[in-house]
Amino acid sequence: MVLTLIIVAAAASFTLATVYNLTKEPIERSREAARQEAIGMVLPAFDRLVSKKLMPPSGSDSLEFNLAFDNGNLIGVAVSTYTGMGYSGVIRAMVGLTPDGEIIDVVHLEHAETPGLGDKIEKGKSDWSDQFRGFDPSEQALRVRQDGGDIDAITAATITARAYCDAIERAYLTFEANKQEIINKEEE
Amino acid sequence: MNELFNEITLFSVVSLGAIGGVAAIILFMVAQKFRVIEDPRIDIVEGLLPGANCGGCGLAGCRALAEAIVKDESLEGFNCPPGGSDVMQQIAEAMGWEAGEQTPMVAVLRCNGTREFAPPKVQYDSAMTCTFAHSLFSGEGGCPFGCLGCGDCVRACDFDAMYMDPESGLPVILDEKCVACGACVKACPRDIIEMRKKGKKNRRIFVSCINREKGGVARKNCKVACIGCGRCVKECRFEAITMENNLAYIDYNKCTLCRKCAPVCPTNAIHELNFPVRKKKPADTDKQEKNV
Amino acid sequence: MKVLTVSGSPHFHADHSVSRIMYGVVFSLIPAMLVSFYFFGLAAILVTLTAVVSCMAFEFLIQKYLIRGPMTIFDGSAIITGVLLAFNVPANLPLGIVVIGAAVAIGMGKMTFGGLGKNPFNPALVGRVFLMISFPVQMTTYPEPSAFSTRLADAVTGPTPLTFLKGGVDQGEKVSELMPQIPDYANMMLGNMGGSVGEVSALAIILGGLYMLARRIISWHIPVSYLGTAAILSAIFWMVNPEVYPDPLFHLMAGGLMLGAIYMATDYATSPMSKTGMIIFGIGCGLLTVIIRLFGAYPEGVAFSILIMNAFVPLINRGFKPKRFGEEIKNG
Amino acid sequence: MGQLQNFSKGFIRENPVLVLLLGLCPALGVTTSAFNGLGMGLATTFVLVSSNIVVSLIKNLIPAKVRIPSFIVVIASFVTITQLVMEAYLPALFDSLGLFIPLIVVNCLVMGRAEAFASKNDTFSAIIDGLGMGLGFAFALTLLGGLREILGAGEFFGLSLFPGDGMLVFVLAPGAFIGLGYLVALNNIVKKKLDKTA
Amino acid sequence: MEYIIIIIGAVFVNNIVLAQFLGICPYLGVSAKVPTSVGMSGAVMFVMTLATLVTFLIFNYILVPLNIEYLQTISYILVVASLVQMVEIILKKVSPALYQALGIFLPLIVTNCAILGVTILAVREDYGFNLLEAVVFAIGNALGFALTIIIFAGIREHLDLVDVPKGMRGAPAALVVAGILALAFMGFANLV
Amino acid sequence: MHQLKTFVIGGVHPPEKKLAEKQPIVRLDPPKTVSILLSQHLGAPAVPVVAKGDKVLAGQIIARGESFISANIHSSVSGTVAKVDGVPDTSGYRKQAIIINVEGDEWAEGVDRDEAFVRDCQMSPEEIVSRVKDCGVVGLGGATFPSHVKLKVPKGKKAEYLIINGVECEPCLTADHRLMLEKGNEIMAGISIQMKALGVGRAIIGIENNKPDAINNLSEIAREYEGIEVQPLKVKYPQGAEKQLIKAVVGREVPSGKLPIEVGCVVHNVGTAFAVYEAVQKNKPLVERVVTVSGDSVRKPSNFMVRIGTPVSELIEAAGGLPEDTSKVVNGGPMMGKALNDISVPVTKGTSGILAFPGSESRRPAEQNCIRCARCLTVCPMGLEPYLLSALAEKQRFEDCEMERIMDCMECGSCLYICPSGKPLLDYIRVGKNRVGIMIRERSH
Ligand SMILES: Cc1cc2nc3c(=O)[nH]c(=O)nc-3n(C[C@H](O)[C@H](O)[C@H](O)COP(=O)(O)O)c2cc1C
Ligand SMILES: Cc1cc2nc3c(=O)[nH]c(=O)nc-3n(C[C@H](O)[C@H](O)[C@H](O)COP(=O)(O)O)c2cc1C
Ligand SMILES: Cc1cc2nc3c(=O)[nH]c(=O)nc-3n(C[C@H](O)[C@H](O)[C@H](O)COP(=O)(O)O)c2cc1C
Ligand SMILES: Cc1cc2nc3c(=O)[nH]c(=O)nc-3n(C[C@H](O)[C@H](O)[C@H](O)CO)c2cc1C
Ligand code: SF4
Ligand code: SF4
Ligand code: SF4
Ligand code: SF4
Ligand code: FES
Repeated sequence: MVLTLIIVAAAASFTLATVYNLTKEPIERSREAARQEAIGMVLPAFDRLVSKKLMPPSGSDSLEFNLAFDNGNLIGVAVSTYTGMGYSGVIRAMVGLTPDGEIIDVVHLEHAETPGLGDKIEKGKSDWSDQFRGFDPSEQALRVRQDGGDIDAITAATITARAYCDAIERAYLTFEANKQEIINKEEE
Repeated sequence: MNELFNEITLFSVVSLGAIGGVAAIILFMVAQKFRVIEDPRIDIVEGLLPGANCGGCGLAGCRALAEAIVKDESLEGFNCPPGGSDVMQQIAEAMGWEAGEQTPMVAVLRCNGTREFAPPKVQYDSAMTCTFAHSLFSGEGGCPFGCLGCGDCVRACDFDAMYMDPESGLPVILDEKCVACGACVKACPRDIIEMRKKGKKNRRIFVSCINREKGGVARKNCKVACIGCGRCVKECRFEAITMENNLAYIDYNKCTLCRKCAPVCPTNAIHELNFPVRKKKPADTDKQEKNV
Repeated sequence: MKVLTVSGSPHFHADHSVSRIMYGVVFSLIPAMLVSFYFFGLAAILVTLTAVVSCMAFEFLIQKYLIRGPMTIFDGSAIITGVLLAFNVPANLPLGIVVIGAAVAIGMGKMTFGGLGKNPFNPALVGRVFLMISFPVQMTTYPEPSAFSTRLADAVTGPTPLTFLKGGVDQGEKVSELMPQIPDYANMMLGNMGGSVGEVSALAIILGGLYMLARRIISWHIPVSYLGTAAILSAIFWMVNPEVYPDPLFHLMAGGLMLGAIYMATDYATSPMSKTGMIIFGIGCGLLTVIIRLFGAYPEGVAFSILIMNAFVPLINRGFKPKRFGEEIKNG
Repeated sequence: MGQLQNFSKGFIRENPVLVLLLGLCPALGVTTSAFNGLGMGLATTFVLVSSNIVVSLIKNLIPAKVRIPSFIVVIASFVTITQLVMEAYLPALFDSLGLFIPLIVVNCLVMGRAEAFASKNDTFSAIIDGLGMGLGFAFALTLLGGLREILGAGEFFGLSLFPGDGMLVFVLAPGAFIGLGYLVALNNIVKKKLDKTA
Repeated sequence: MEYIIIIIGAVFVNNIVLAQFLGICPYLGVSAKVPTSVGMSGAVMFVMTLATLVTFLIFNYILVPLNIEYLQTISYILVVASLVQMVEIILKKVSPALYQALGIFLPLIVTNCAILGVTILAVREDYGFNLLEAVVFAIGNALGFALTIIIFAGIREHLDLVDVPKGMRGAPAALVVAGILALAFMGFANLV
Repeated sequence: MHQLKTFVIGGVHPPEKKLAEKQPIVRLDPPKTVSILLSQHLGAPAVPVVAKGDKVLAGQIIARGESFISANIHSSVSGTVAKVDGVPDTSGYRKQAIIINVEGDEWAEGVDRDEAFVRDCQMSPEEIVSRVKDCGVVGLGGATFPSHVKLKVPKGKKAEYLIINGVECEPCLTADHRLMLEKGNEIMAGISIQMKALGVGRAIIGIENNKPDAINNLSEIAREYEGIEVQPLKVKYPQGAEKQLIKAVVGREVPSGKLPIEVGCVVHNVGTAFAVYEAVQKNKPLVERVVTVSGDSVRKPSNFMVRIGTPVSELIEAAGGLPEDTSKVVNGGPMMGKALNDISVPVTKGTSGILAFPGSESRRPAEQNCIRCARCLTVCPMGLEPYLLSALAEKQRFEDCEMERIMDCMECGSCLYICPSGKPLLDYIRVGKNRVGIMIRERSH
């Protein structure tokens, strides 16, 4: 009896391991594809991508910086950033920055905000996040108007909007703090 | 190593095998040590149940349901949503509960005190429940045996086999729907409803009255009461009719449905159901038939 | 002599009836109604009328076509639900949304369970919370009060004292700095502040409450324990840190607390039966209201707290029975 | 019972969600849209049919005492396969169904059918049964998802039906319960009508 | 404080039944009477805590090191199933009284998403719980389950007495009640 | 005067309508025939000792109470026994009765018909009890419990107080009130006889404050008696109920399911005290009683001294007959009395009043859903939850009824009286009590 169950379990795990090995590749690929797509959305065309991790000035986790080069010139940085200030759960976003620190575009990666309210940060759901295009954090305040900034909050979802600004700001501040190093990269 | 069979495969097989083994040992121990002596039928019933342990039956798991079924010796009131009716059918078969063919029975109303025959003398104005009305007074028509018309029996019937006829003030039993569960019999505080043999071609003959008062007294309240005159008893050649406490009773096991008794009853208290129309029919049988 | 009637005892019946009680409540709501008409004008009248008419209409339709029971729309309870629903929404709420609210209040909150007295949750509040969550934008834009206005939807909007204060405190501002920017207590008492149609005037509501107390429609237990608990708890926080937590008086007059404690927590069907039970219920409502107001996402917690406590009512009824005669043996 | 009836009973008369009230967690949890509902329903159908097949094949090899654990292992394997395949090829759906995919394992419906039906019947009947019940489940989930999507977002399968937002509650938790509640009531009425005509 | 926040979050803000939709079947199935629902709550609390403890260890000390996290589902369900059996055995032996009170509910728990769901959630990355936090999380969720199912049983007893209209009787009314309860619990939004 | 007392939990205040308050008691002549029911008291029916054709005298025993709880029955008239047969009682069911055709008005030997007041009693307690038993005295406060049983203190118990129930809390009824005004001395003597039988030193007469003349009259007389005092009470229904009266007067609570003797009290009605006086001092059996005939449909509200067995219709005739719109005739008070379906039924020992009302006053309101207003629970003097008991009984959940202590309900009717939705609460509670009673009896077998 014990043996039967062991055999069943072993047979099952053997099958599963096989399926796992079979799907490992496609899973990786689809994850990578999603990342690439997001980077592509926030950066102009490039021919080479270099990734590195950098710790933000505040926050528990490092950010992934994807430096995009075209013909050897740094044309932009796609920062995968996060915030814990959302209405529910962590919000992750990809922020595209010019080498000067101006925002090219922002796209969300992952969130658990309320459908119909907080999910307006998604590009497909509303054009709210378009206001970040060409936004220059060195000149304007990356905060919602209620808090004295220059971003229009999402109606009835100020918390999400505030959090999104926080995520973008984290990317921007990390970029600013490590500007030298990033520029150096180019030279390397 | 090969793409498909690598160390992951190994780890998986080993660790899951181990977990499976431990699980198996535990389950083995249960099987070995803790066999309590229980009714073996519980296992049979449990085996027939889906084993989903979903709690849909309202009890704590399939075993609990099996125990309850075996304890009650009946399926009444139990239901297993995932298994559905098939499973209940199977259990019934396995337990042998559908033993043999039963004589089909049906509920009959043994009161014909309609508003017309037993006109109301007072008006009842309290909770619409026969049980209370019965404890309060003899009834609107005054007959202390007759139907009170509040419909406790109708409410007790789970099969929509009864309804109150607003005109006569009496309940009506629908033969085709009645499953002879006896709920109405229990519900009636006056024991007016009787379970009787369904009869050949659904035909039945019975005394539609249970008044045990003396003839004159009974008649004062109700025109169609059995007055205990005994003519039907004399008429019946099969000794199917007995007279006790001024009330005639037809034993359905002895009755041959010969229809001799009904016409002799001076108050038309004997009812015939589902017979063809009589050729020379007494003056007012049609009235009765209407009120059955 | 005609036919005698036979019935069980007693043969006398007190001069009560459901509709007399209900119309008593409606009558007691008149002061609050007048105040709301004064400050929010035509819009308030329209919202109230729409809510009442659609509540009655939904009850009629459901009763007639779905439940097929006796007609109950004139027992007055649907009118109360309508009025209280209207009192719980901003005066400039689009009327279509008011109708949805009425449908939810009556259809889901009341008739789903069989109508009057059977519903476990306060219908008007079910309607309000449903709208709150379905239409957060429309439900949180309040018109500024202005005497005898005839404006409709395009009125100037502004925050209620509660949203203003909570928003400010969340931004790290101090209560003492925020206080001067909201109406003073005398105005709050009268109802000269932003808010839902009928909740603004504590004074008018207390007046109605006193009338109901005098006619013994309600007893003091729920309002007093509710308001008392809210006052005490907010006072504790206020004493701990008056710059973050406003004072109890503010809490009592702001938002829907008064309306909730006097009219909604006292709803018969959805409040406990015994006096002890009522007090427990009131305390629970008070605690939850203050906690939600101070720590939750919403600036106002009255509706939520009453609904949550509604859910506890059957358990309270189970646990807090009236004192039985002869329960303890007291041999003098 | 004929195979056809076996197949069709899962839709109305013995619908797993609307009548038997099984597998309610996914029915409520993932039905924020018709698409998600359909996806979950089909994933469950896959697991149900596959495990029905395997269970009906191995039913004679398994000693009675470890029957249930063995079935659990079989079911869990198919759930994991679904999980892996979905993550690889339908990542978006995988994300929105989230936790509820592994939870197919404990869906009473799957276990119940394996035990009650597959372990006692031949493979073909088991497939039909699995398909019927599974598609009935998918049907109910799509219905509920569609209802919530229409009322909650004004869309159906992502197509906008009317401008603006819907009633947000229906996308949120309360809407799931309420929507299902009224669907069950409706199904009761339909069932009664069917019974009458039958 | 950390633990209190986890508990408040699990009981009120993200209530397992009303917000996360886990354990709905027993929530509807075993809530007809208050005493039954209390018994069920006790059993859930017991198993949920224990299961989280064991699966947390298995996940972090077997599955993660061996890189076979994908076996989570299958190993968890085996663990939960045999754990329940074991608890039953031990309980029967050690405390017959407790077994009487809780034991009858144990079989129900194997196929209850609440247990499996919470064990899976407890190791989710973005919570980043340590062992103790994971156990507290499990207790919180069990309390949340207990709270809602007992309240709900109370309401169902009430509905039993008042004659809900035929079409809504039973599951439909129960679901609508759950919906309104979920609406009410939204008031706790963002409390922690 | 003393301060007003009352009981604590619940209670209602129905309109008093004491229309016959000022009408002195009028003695009615015997009717042509009387029907004397064999079961006029709580307990086993009496067994007839006369047969058809026998000549009987007024005050002669015609049926004997043979079991422990039962009472003798005496002829209230002189004449010939016509038959022993079933006659409809107040509920319309036929019960055995002795029907006597009246001939003259001759009394049995030994009955002292002299009205002269005899204060002192020389009998021993045992003699008193046996005289009370012989004379067929039963409680006249409504329950018709055989009084001799209540006058014997059970072994191991001790009576401290005799409480005399002069509350008459039911609206309309004035029989006790008139008796207290007109027969104060006799009542007081009766009380001291009862005290002697019980061996108690104190008796308290509880009278509601709406009868100040009775309070004054009895207080006046009580000065001459040791240990007897009058306690005025606040007007509240059902103050006359035994347990409530004890609570009001001496502040003790009779535990659930127990008898008053548990807290050292015995309660008797003022009418009973008068009957005891007549039995002991005059050797006169209980063959007549005071009956109030009143109500909005009665032309001349009156208080009559009536022979037991007189048809109710005769009383109504004597009070001027009934108008066309009468829709209810009640035997007893409006709160606890029984509606009659036939006014030819006879007066019994328990008949304290006959009330007639037009439909407008007595019809039940249409039934609506219970709105859970908690009024029923607030007014229930036993601290029960009538809405719950009634719903449980309607759902046939009798075990739950028992757990909710349905048997504590004394059927006072306060809950049904107050309920705004016209729920027939008490009707269902009665069904429940009935079934729970059967359950309890079956269990004890
Ligand atoms: C169920 C529910 C979901 C919510 N979801 C979000 C959300 O996703 N994002 C958000 O910022 N606020 C959310 N809120 C919070 C409220 O909408 C909150 O009042 C608002 O964010 C802040 O108010 P304001 O935007 O009007 O200033 C939610 C509230 C509830 C009750
Ligand atoms: C609700 C209720 C009300 C009663 N009201 C009276 C009353 O007003 N006067 C009275 O004498 N007895 C009343 N009784 C009867 C008393 O409880 C008690 O039986 C009586 O006083 C005992 O005395 P007796 O045996 O001499 O009749 C009432 C009983 C009940 C249950
Ligand atoms: C079974 C039974 C036994 C009783 N035994 C006694 C008794 O031993 N002594 C006594 O004083 N009263 C006894 N009583 C009388 C009650 O206390 C009470 O006076 C009587 O039931 C009438 O009260 P009521 O009119 O308030 O209902 C007994 C009553 C019943 C029903
Ligand atoms: C004192 C009192 C307060 C009431 N409060 C409410 C209320 O807050 N909301 C509501 O919908 N109905 C209210 N009603 C009306 C009615 O009782 C309510 O609709 C019931 O819940 C319907 O069953 C109230 C009635 C009374 C007598
Ligand atoms: S209750 Fe039962 S026996 Fe009576 S009519 Fe209905 S089905 Fe027939
Ligand atoms: S037959 Fe019996 S239960 Fe049915 S209505 Fe008549 S009296 Fe009531
Ligand atoms: S008095 Fe009537 S309406 Fe009020 S709670 Fe009692 S039964 Fe219900
Ligand atoms: S009749 Fe019974 S339940 Fe009603 S108030 Fe009186 S004692 Fe209480
Ligand atoms: S599907 Fe979650 S408990 Fe059944």
